[in-house]
Amino acid sequence: MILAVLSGFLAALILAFSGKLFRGRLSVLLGLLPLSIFNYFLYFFPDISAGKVITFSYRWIPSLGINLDFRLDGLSMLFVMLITGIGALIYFYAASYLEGHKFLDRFYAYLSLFMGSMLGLVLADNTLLIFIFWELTSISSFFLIGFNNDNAESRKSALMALAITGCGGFFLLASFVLMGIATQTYSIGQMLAAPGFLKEQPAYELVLFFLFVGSFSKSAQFPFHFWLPGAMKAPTPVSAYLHSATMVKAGIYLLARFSPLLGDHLLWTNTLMITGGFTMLYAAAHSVFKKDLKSILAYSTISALGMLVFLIGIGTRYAIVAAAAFILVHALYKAGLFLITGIIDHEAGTRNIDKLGGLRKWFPLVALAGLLAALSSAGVPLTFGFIGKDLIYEATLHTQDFFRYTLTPLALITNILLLYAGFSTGIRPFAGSIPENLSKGPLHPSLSPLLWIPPLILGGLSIFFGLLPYVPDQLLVSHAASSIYGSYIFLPLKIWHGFNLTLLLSAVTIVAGAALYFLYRPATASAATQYWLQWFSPQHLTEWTGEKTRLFAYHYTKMLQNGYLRSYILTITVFLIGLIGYRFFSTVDLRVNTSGFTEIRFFEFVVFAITVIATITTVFTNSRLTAIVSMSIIGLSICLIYVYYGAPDLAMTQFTIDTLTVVLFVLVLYRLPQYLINSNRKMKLRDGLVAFSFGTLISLITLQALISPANKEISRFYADNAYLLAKGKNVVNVILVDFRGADTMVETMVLTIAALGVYSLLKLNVKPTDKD
Amino acid sequence: MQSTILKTATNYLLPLLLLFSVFILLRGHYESGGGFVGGLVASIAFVLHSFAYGLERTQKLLKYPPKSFIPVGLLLSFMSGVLPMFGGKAYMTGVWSSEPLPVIGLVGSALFFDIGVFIVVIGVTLTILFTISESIDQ
Amino acid sequence: MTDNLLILPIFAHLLTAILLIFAWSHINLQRVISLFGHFMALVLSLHLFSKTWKAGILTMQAGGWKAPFGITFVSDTFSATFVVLTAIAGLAVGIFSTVSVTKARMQFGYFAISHFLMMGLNGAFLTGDIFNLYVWFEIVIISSFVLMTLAGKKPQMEGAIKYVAMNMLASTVFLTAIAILYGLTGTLNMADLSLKVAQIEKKELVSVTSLLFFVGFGIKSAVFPLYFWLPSSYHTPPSAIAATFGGLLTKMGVYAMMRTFTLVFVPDAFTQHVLIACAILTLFTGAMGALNKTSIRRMFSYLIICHIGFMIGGLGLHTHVALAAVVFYLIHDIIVKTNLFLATGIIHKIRGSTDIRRLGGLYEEYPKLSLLMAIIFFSMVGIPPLSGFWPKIGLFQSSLDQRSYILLAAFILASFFTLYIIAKMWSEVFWKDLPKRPEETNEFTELPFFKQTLLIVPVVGLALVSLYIGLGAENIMIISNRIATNMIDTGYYLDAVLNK
Amino acid sequence: MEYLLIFLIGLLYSSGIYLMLRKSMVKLLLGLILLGNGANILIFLMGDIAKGQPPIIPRDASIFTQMYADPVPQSLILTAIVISFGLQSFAIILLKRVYQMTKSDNLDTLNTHEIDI
Repeated sequence: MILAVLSGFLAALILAFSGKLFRGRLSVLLGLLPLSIFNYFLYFFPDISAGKVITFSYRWIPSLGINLDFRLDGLSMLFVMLITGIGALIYFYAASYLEGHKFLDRFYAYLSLFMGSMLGLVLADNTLLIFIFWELTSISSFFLIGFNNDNAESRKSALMALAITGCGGFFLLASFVLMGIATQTYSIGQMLAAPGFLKEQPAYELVLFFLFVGSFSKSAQFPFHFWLPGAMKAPTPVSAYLHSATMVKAGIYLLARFSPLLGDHLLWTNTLMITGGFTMLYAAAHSVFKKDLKSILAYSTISALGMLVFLIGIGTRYAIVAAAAFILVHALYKAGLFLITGIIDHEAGTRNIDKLGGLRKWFPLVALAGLLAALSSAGVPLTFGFIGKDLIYEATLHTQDFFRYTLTPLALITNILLLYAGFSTGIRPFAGSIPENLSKGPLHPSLSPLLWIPPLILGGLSIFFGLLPYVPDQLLVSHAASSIYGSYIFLPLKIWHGFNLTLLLSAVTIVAGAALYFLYRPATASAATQYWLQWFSPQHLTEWTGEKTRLFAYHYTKMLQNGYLRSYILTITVFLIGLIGYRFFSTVDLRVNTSGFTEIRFFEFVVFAITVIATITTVFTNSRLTAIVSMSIIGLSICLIYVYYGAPDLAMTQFTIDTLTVVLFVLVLYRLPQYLINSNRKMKLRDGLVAFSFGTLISLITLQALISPANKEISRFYADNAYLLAKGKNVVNVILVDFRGADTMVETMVLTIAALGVYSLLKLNVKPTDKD
Repeated sequence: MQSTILKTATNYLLPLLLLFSVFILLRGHYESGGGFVGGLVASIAFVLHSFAYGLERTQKLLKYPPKSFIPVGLLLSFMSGVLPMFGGKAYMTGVWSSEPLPVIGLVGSALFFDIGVFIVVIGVTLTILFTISESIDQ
Repeated sequence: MTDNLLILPIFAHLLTAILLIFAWSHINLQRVISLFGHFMALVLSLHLFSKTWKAGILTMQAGGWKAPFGITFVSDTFSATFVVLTAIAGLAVGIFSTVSVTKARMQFGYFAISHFLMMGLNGAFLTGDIFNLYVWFEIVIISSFVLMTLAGKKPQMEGAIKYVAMNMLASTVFLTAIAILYGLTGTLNMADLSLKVAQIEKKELVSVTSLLFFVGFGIKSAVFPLYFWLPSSYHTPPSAIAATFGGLLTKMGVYAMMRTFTLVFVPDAFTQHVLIACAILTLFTGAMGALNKTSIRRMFSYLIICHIGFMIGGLGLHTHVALAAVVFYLIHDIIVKTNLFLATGIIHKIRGSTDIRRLGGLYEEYPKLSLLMAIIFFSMVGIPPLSGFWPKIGLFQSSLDQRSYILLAAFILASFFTLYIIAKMWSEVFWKDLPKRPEETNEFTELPFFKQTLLIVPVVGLALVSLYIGLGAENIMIISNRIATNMIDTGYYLDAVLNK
Repeated sequence: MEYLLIFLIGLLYSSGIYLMLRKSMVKLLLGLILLGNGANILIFLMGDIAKGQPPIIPRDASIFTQMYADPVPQSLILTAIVISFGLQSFAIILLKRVYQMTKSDNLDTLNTHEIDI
């Protein structure tokens, strides 16, 4: 099992290192990978049909509660079949579609990575594991969408797709973590054991919110939908795979998976119904205005996804069965339509429906596949689409009164528009006569069977499932629906329900859709309306926000990192004063305790006065030399203080160091020009105020720290033992070379490094032209 | 700058100051002083000499460039700390001779440590000052 | 029980540095000595780690003076882990340097100083004495000053002035804080401080002092609004030096902050709020700064700041889960950020620029190298299951647990912007076609194969380490959990230092 | 006397910061040095300051018999002074180099590559 899940990753790894082998004809062989996984999972059908859930667990990171736990139930099975089955077709198709591409091996590496991630996603029995695979699908799709990396548009779309789905991913993580906190586990199996538990948690709303953002972004629900049309820049096999059967369905899968845990709650139902309903209508309406085949498909896909979200939102038994069936229906016909579009693009060099027509004369078999897919998408009787559509109406009709009258028309309109979209892509390019621009014939006259067989298989399946609905029902749909619903549903798929309202609705759909197809041609909308509509479109709003963020970031960064050292120091100091000052004045009660303080004597006062004057001189003098001299006077006065308070060693050191510093200063600085005097009064005042507060704060803290002097047991230990244990009488020196000798050792190294630094600074002359 | 008086004075001062610096170094354990101040005094002696006779003479007098003093001193103070480790004691554990020597008193690892510091300080100070003077002369 | 093994990683670098000064201008000899030194340091560190892991906390009382009277060196899992990471990053940078650093720099003590720097880091990680920590900090900053200015041209020098000024200011704040803490407690040993601080009556003053430490360490670790030196300087020195800085220096500040705010001070509610607020702004500011940068090194500099926010935020949350996550993040960050700058160095060698507008086409020309760099970038972004992802779970979890929703939002924002920025950078630097430029020199292909290997090997090595951190996260989690346990319950540490 | 020292600490810290906020590189350095001096006095003050008696055990005794100044702050200051000497001398030379390169003492001009987008 683990091998099956991870084989995609292994394949990607092997391809990354020995890709050259698979750049040519051998690439066809890679299709065997998804095919064999498909076959592997076929063995589990008996178990799944018996209603069993198969679990596998491998230890990975128990400390975080993450193990490689996998779980195969009806829902997973449905998705596994789609991923590997359609995957196999795509692998074969791409071998011909991208034949001779110089990075074909990389393409397959990404595709395998993607397939592996997708498999992992639908099989994972651990929320965090789901997230891991979720992110991996985002990343691998980034590489797939941007596969034509020399195209700027393609790069931009890849980035946009990653940004939206990646951002959603983080919300998803938050949702999972929140669930983990509430349930104390990341295991879905354990959560499912107590399905009602999460709904009663106070965090429920937040969990739901984060989950929705995550799954809506991935399955392109309004207002996150716009990355999907952009992602059509990807090579067509990628679009077919990612945007019909797999990646966008990941969000649907997630909702379906958590439906028994979180569903059946007013918030859940309403949000999903509203979002899904709006998305399906909005996108279907958009698809009608598009002329590019892939754009039509993109919008109709969004619409279909909206439909699925909508159905899961309704959450009744009918709706769930409808959702499960529609996942399959949609995957079959949409993948087929994409593949056909790919062939058209490949052979005719254009995807504009205005410039296409009559292609059945070129490729009759492809036309047949297109027809089958279109019919299935239209829900014409005897196709699998018919059953799907039927179920949708059943679902909307089996709701309570108010919803029945609002949702049914909603579904009806959407379905009519979707039918139009299906016909436009599946039939229109093949109907009529060949236009001028295509009179030269196909670009590659001999169409490889690798290209036309896959869509034909998909079309054939649509019919096969339509004729024998109990096959998909028994194998996939009913078990998937049961998993979503949380308990067993018995609601077999049927071709014929008798003459009833559902049938009428289906008939209306077909008639109205066909009428639309024959009577309407998309025209370019007037520029003004388009402008206004576009301004409020989420895509534009996102781009606008992005642009404004960038602008804000620029100004924000420039304001803070303005290049002036003094402004940095000012910020740091003000922060220090603000933070510590606030804490100090708000909590410490200022006390003054003079007991133990020594008296002030005249001599001390004189030294003090000299220091103060010297300091003030250093600060305010306009002469550099004066500043240096008065600074050395400060040093010398401090020496006197040290001498006076029993620190001869300190005094000696301070004295010599002070002298040396002055010597250095003079040696270095006597050639420098005069000070620049160019800061204005206001600035000086401001700096003075900041400096004053800083000094005052430090003084006050010192004063408070002196109030309750600590017990200096360590000093006493040193004093007591300096001679007895360390055999020295100068305690300071004993501390320096013995008690705290390590400090001194390090200190000499500081000096060493400084000397080396000075040496290299002065001796090493770099010319500006030298290379780094 | 190279006045005769300074030269003559330096002739006497250099050995005196060096002696004094060693004195400061050695007595550090008992009275104020120590390797650091000692090293500074010694470097001042050499700086004076360079003022009197010029940099080149002083460098000749030193034989080795002052920079090469640094690792020697570092190694010495490092070794004085490491030696006790071979006896299974902690780094920098004091090891002492049993009999005191005249003037210096007891000889212990701390003394060698201080001598190391002394040498490093001379090396560092002279390196800094000499490179600066050289760069100014250029 | 005193264990001298503890100090050997420090000595390995010290001795190497001393030997390197003796071998001042013999470049080839220096290369060999330096590599040997790094290698020895790695061996010793690993040995130290395994011993610490098995035997618990090791201590070495320098001079044989028992704590709190002498200077104590302590190796608990936290410090030992950092010593190992320093050694790994050091070895990688060391190998990289042998080719990438110019001859002039080597002749003027590059290797010696970098070993001093490594020694300083090890010292800072291993010391158990607050003043000694200060001294090690100074070693590190003076070495970084020298490395930053070594053979520097104008921009480098200008950056260095700012770097020097703000770091010296930080040291002064740190020293002031130590002074006041000494005045309040009369001791410098961190374990002893932990006991004494708990007994002090004037808790408010302790809190004020702890904030001083926060500011001091905050400057070093580039927390908002104290980070200014980093973007002013990190993009200027050569890659090998930037890698050391980017990977290790700010992390030393974070390490010190973690140490003081778990061992010495337990943050009160106010301090926690301050930490969290600063973390939020750090995350935000770093992300904003990186967003518009056209030089990838500047971009990475801002990302360093951004990611410091994760650690400070976790420290502010101060739960077991959060602390473990921060430790994990630190482990990941040291390896990945070091590697990031090394990789940038290779890009610079290939294209002669780090400006996005002048880069492109790497994906076509160097597919394997691109793959390698993708691993680094995506590890940094935290694409699961690579290394940057795991700590985020803990951080998300504890910010939700503590109801710090703004912090959570900042985490999400920062993660998102990192993802976006890196993806955009990838699309520009790797995917885009190489813009036409007048002179095309590819220093990388001009190098002999052996030297190319020396440049690639450390990057591959670090990438493998980060892959291990990601895929073998269980082991790292076990380490992080143990460290977090010892942070919350400091009893083990105190026992080990004071009662033996 | 403690009052005077506390005042002095405040003065040195204020002046140090004030100088660091100027435009001149030399003032920046002077500011750092003043801050260092302030910090040293602060450490000094945190020991028990006592007049006249250095922490040196009398010649004829093996332990102290009378009041002595706290030796720990003194040794800390010694270390701090030496370290700041190292840093300062390096900084002074750095300043010289930067001056050589930019021909200016003005910190505001050190922005060759600071701002880009």
